[in-house]
Amino acid sequence: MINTVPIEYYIWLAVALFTIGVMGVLYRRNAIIVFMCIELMLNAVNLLMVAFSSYLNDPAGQVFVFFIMAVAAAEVSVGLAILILMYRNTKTIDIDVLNRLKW
Amino acid sequence: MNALLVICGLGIFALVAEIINFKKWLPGVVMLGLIAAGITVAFDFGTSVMHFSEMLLFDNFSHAFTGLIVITALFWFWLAQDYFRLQPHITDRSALILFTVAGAVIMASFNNMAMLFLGLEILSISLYVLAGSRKESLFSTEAAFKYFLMGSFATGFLLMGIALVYGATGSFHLTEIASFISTHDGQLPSFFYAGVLLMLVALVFKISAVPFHFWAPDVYEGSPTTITAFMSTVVKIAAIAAFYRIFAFCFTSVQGTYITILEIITVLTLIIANVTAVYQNNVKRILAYSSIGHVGYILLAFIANDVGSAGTIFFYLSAYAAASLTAFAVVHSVESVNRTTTVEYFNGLFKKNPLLAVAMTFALLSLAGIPPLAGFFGKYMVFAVAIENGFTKMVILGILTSLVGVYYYFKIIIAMYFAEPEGAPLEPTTSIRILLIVLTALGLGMSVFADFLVSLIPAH
Amino acid sequence: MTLNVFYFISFVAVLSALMVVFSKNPVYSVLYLIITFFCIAGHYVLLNAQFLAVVHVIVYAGAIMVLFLYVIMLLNLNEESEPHKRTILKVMAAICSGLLMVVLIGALKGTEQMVPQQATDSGIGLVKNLGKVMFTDFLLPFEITSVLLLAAMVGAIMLGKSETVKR
Amino acid sequence: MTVFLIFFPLAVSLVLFLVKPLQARVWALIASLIEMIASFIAVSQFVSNEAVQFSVNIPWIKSLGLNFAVGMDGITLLLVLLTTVLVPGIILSSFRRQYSKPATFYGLILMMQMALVGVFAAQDGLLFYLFWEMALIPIYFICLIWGGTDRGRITLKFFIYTLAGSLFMLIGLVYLYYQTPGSHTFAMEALYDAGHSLPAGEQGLIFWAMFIAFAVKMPVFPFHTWQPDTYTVAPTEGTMLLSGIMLKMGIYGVIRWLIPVVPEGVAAWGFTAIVISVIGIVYGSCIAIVQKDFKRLIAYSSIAHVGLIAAGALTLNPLGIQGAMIQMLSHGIVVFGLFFIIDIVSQRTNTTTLAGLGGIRNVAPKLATVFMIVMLGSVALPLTSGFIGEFLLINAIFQYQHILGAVAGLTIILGAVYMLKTFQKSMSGEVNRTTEQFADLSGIEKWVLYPVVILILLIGIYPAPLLEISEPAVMNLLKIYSNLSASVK
Amino acid sequence: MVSTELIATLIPLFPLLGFFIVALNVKRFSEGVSTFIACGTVFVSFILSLIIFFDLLGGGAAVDVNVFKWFSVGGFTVNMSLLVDPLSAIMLLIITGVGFLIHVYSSGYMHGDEGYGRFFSYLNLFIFFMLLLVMGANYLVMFIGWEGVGLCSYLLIGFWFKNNAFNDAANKAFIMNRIGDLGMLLGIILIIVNFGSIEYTEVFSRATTADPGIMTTITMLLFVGAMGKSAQIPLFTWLPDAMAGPTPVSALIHAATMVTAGVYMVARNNLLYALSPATMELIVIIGLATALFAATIALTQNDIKKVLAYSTVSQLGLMFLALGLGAFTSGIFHMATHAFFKALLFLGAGSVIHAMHHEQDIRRMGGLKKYLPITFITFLIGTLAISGIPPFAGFFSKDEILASAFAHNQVVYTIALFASLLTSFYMFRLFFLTFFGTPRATPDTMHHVHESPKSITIPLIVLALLSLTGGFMGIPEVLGGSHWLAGFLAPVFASSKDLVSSHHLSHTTEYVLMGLVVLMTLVLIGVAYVRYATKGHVPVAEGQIGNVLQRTLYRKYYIDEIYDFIIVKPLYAISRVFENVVERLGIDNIVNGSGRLVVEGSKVSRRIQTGSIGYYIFVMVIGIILILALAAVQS
Repeated sequence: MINTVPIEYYIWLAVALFTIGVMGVLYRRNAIIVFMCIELMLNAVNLLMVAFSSYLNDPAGQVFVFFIMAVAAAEVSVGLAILILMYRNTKTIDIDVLNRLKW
Repeated sequence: MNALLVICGLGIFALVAEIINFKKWLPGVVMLGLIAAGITVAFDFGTSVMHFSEMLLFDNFSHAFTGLIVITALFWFWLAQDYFRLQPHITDRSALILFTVAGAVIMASFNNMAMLFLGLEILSISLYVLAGSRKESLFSTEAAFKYFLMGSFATGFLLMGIALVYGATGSFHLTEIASFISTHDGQLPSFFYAGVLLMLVALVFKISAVPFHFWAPDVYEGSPTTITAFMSTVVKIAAIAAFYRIFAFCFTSVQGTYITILEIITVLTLIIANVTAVYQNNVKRILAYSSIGHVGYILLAFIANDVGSAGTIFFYLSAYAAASLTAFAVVHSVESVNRTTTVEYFNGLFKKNPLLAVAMTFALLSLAGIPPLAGFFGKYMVFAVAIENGFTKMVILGILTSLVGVYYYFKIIIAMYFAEPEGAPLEPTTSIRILLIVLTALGLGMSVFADFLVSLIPAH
Repeated sequence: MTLNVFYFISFVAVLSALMVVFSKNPVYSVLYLIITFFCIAGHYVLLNAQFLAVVHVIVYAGAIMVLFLYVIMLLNLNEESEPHKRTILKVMAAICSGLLMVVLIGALKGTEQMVPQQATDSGIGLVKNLGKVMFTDFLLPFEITSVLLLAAMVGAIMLGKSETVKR
Repeated sequence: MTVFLIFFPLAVSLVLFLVKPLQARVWALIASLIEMIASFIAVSQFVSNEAVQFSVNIPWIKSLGLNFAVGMDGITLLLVLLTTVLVPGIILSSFRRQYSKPATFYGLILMMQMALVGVFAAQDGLLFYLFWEMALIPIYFICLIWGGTDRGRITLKFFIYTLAGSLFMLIGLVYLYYQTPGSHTFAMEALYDAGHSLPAGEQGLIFWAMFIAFAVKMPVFPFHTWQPDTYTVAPTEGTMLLSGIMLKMGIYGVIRWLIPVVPEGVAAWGFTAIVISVIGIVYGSCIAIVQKDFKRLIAYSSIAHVGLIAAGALTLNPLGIQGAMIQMLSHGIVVFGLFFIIDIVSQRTNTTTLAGLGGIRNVAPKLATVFMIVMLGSVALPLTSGFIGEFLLINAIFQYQHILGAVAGLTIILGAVYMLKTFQKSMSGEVNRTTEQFADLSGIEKWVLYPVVILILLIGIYPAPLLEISEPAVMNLLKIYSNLSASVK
Repeated sequence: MVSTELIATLIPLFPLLGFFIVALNVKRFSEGVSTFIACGTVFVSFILSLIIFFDLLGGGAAVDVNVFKWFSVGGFTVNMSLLVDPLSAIMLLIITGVGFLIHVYSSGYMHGDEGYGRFFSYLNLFIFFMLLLVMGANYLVMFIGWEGVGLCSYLLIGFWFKNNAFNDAANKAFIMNRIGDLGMLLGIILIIVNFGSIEYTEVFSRATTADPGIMTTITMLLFVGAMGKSAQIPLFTWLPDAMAGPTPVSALIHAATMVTAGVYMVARNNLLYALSPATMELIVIIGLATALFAATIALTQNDIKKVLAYSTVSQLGLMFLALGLGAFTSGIFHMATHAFFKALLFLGAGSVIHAMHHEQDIRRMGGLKKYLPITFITFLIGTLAISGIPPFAGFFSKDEILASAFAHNQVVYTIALFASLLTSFYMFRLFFLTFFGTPRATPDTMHHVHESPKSITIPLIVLALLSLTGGFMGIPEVLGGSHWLAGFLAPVFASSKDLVSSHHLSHTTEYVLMGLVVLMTLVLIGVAYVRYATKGHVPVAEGQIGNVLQRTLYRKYYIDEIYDFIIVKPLYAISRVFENVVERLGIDNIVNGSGRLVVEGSKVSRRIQTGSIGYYIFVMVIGIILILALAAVQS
């Protein structure tokens, strides 16, 4: 079953998703969306990792995905906390509003 | 390994201390614990052991860097007493810092990409929080937000890189990857190289080299000064240790892929960091650019001789850490009275408080690389390595940029000695005074005993 | 057959991923992202990583996305409050990511024959296998993850609660 | 002995920093006098041959090939003597002023002394460099803390400029270091060997890398623009240190660390360097002629003098190098005297503009007489210290190239032009409002200036003993040079 | 019996001692004590000189003393060595003798001056350096003296330092001398290079084998020194200005001794010069030109000392003419007699000035004959001597020079004759204007005019006697003499004797020439008498000088202005260009510019840091793209 889908398809898919994530980060100013796009990037990586894991027949890759998920969860919790903090201070979640620190 | 356990244990103990009402003694305990960690490092020295199915490799490189991280953290705790005293949440902050230190130690000793990733994330996530820990301050929030957003974005690239490398080599272990690379020379799929490059990008981001440095000045400036001190010392050491470990231990045989890029990055870093710092008016920001600039010198040593430069980099970082901590201690003292860190508030510091001024002077001179301070020997070793390997043009660039560096460091010195005093008088606590003296003495001592530090890490 | 399924899921995944980026309303974005995640879970299944697929759905779709949704609700974000980038930046963003895609694909090209081992055993994705690896080889990372989560927890609470404490 | 000479001032300066005694200046004076006596003892024990004596060699940083190797041969000894004699004078000269934070001030002066003695005594390339840079720090702070208006910018320029120069020297040294055989070392002899075994082209590069460092320090045209401003802005004691001793570091560097190290580089580029130096003589003199400020005038004259010394030293003629040695001593003493006189004048009249002065001779004949003698030393009148040096130097340059010698000789004319003008404008004529209340020399001033006068005359009348101290070392150096260049050919 | 070596050493030391004693006690000593010490030390030197002189006269060998080793570098040793041979003995006598007289004179002349002690200390120092100059046994010792007398000249010209014009004159003298000194120094260096020694004896012994071209260069360079010191064209303008100093100084330094140092130097190096005919030619030309040039200027000058100064320049020109012709003895002879009568004239002028309360303009003098009888008589003697009226000293020496010139070249002779005739004319013009006619000074001044004190008149009388008799030491054969001086100096000039073309005029020719000269001189004196004494012609005031020639002469051919225009102004202009253009705009701008470049760069580069996260990430992504692209291109 696996052999029918060549690995490069997965690579391309992962790259596509990853790039869409990057594009989202670049494209949107809404911090939450940007954040979600980063999650999308991580998921692309996860997909790639799992694909490699399967193709290499090595469970380590899949275990790694677990860690990525854990980290993602942790990141999300902290990130959202920061977002809320920011919203409290500025009443916005526009990423470009906070630019007092510069030059 | 023991040190790591001690530090994690301390972190958890710090959390528990909140519950068992042990807050008062916490700083002491933490410092004792760090000393203990340092001692275990000293005892382990000279051994080279893999731990937990080759997840961690404690060789002399890790021992040395762990020791440096622990000692720096120790001094940081000494420095940051104010930070804890004035804030309500001593325990969680201590815990976060200790977790960060644990992450840093992992970054200095990992042998597996998973450990790298986790270490990095422990470090980063704690730092995101710490950067934003002055919640009433918009700057602090902004720093946390910028750091977090860009940090996690970079993490994405790191993971992509790891995934690609994994796909090509079938392993997460550095040692296995290294041997795989050397045995499959020329047969590696091209996405392996892409993976290496993506990891490079992510780590260059972490060590904040141009053009992935944008977060650093803003975050350094916005974060509470003590946290900035922590970031520019412990975190920087850890990031560079991780960088070195990956690229000198693991990917060195495919150096050709990234060496040119690294050279460009080095040149850009040296120029942009040092030049931009010239026009800054905030000491914290100047120090931020300076820390970016120092990364440039470290990279210079690295590209000149990646495998052989460990001792040099270690010494450089030690000298940098001592000087940087001193500088931040002084900045912190000034800030605690004036609430700001622009250069004007350093005016006449020598008249207001000679000790602070002198300590700051030594620190800045060391950062600028003026003999006989440790910073000079650091720079000297870097240049020596580079000249030995024929990077004379880069060395000339390095020299020119370090002259530019003198310009901005001396801007502060001139303010301290030349201008008339402004603002409120300064009375740092005794412990800060002692800390300054100790750090300054360390900085001087490092140059006398440079041999000892350099020889800690033999070229492998 | 598998290939067709692959194409289909991939198509949906990419499409909904794009929608995540282009939706005006944040809530829609969240929902599209959830669709994407489900698609990815589908891929996991295709790749014989059944356990992971389940965990993925639970963690991402179940926990993380809910968290997102919750925050969006909490902050009362909707289409009107949506900040807009200037068009030129949007174009730039598209071009840049397009370029990145091109470059990445360029860098990854010609990989077909290079994959070292072909999978034969389809059982690695099972709980049993994964558990064994996780608690032997990857014990330390697993434990360290707990530190990570602890740190995140402490941090999130610290950032979240303080405002009330101060007042 | 050498170690004592290096570290005694350091120790005292540390004591001063830490204890901050009330009478810091007395402490410093006593310390510097002890140092002076120690150097006299060293002279008396010195065996007159080319060997490096009182030497100490302790490994310091093995991985860098750095040894703490110090010692004194004749060349070193003379310059150490200059340092140890001038520093008490400098300290004594400061007694007329009340500096804020005296302990720091005198501590820095003594630290400076340590670095200077270290520079002259170092027998190890990197150690030399370390002391070289170390000398920069105290003087920078002396200028920065106690200097005049706009000192921040000017001293920074000075610091960066000199640092820039010396960093290139560092490149040169490191490059040589990697040419030393076996496990590399910075030991002087090894660097000599390494240097001469290089191909001519590389020697040329190293020549320039190091020459620029020395040229900036001296400073030789066109690397001099930091100097007039710095001399003007520095407190008098700082100016004395800068011009009296620190300037000599550059020439010493040329003699000890340039000529024997890269013989072929010197052979290839020495002419250019000499031409530059000689241009500097005329250039500095000319600018001095039109200066309106006393201090700047002396600053530019210093450029002219040092150009002559540098050119003479680079001729590789024993006359030139010996001339450079004696002229360094002479210039150190003379310029010290001149700056002290300027300080006296400026302190009493609050001006250093020549136009505002005049007629001081009427009210302060002693000062005028002393100034006259010091001036004569500066214009190299026979029987003053300046003559022998200039004679030997011009001699050497003339032998090297007749026309250059003649141009260099212009210094004795132009020097007379600006010095006489200065004397006339400041001392002669009728008194005016600023100078009519001018008091003659006070006790301390006499204590400083009379020895200067005596030294100027003494060296001028009987320089033979001093020259004998450095003679064997100089000849040895030239022998090394000629051996090296011969063996290359 | 004290050895001659010791005596020779002591001769310069005594004035030095005197200098130190007086100088260190300027404030403490009364005038009397200062005078005693200063005059006493010089007198002792004079006595010692006499002892040595008689020793030499009695056939004693030349004294060569090595006092101590001055310095030694790389095998090249310079000793402080002294040499007393007939030439230096003559010089010693002139210096100490005339010097002593002038010391005595000064005690009267400077009486009451606030710088009295200082003055004497300078004089003593001068004597010391002058002695060193003539006694030095090598070039460097001579050079010490050479520069030292320049210093003293500087100090004494600017003695009244309150007057800035005097100071300017002093500076000018020093700097012009320095120009010459540089030439001399280079000459000495060239000697060192070529002969490896600077001792006269060694240099001379090796000279004959040296390359003539080098020899010419050496002698030319040395002669440049002489030009400066002895005020020859083109370096003569300082000497008239040097009259700013007190008159005894003019007499001692700028007439009798220092300015003749050049003559001494050339005579000392007679062998070297004899070996380089080209230089000799040059010396003839310069000497002749100077003699004529200065004489013409002197015709129109109105300052009593300026006239004497130009006359000195002119006479020095004659001496060099003699030297250039190879008549070394004649040069020295004229130098000696000139020392007597010119010192006399200056001192006499000083006496007049003293009497007239520092009035120096002859237009405001006149009719002083009866007020200052001794001065008048002695001045007359001096004037006659300089005019070359037999049997006064100047006649013999000048005649010798003219005779040599005649033998050498008729044109040279004619010009020299013309110059010397002019000398008689302007000297008598001066003389008549000063002492004859009606007093032109204010009655008030005239009321106070009185003869000078003994301390002034006695030296005048002594010098007058010397001017009267000085010529007898060199009575030529034609006049039945044996020319004692030539015999005495013969050892010194022995080596060069064969190299220079010796002249042998027939006795008849010599008689004719002498007669011609004396006759023409007397006629000119008559003309001067008629014009200035009987008709009372007084030179007009400055603004009314009529024709171009007169104005040019009065303005000294505008030499000062020309020098100012071609040397001083350009020097200052270049210096200002150096300072303002090269220094400020050029070098310093490059230095500061590089700093500014960094700062400007910083202003630009900090703009990269916009503060916007979106932008940061953008740059990051672009960076990544570039990196990947670069890697792709590379592989």
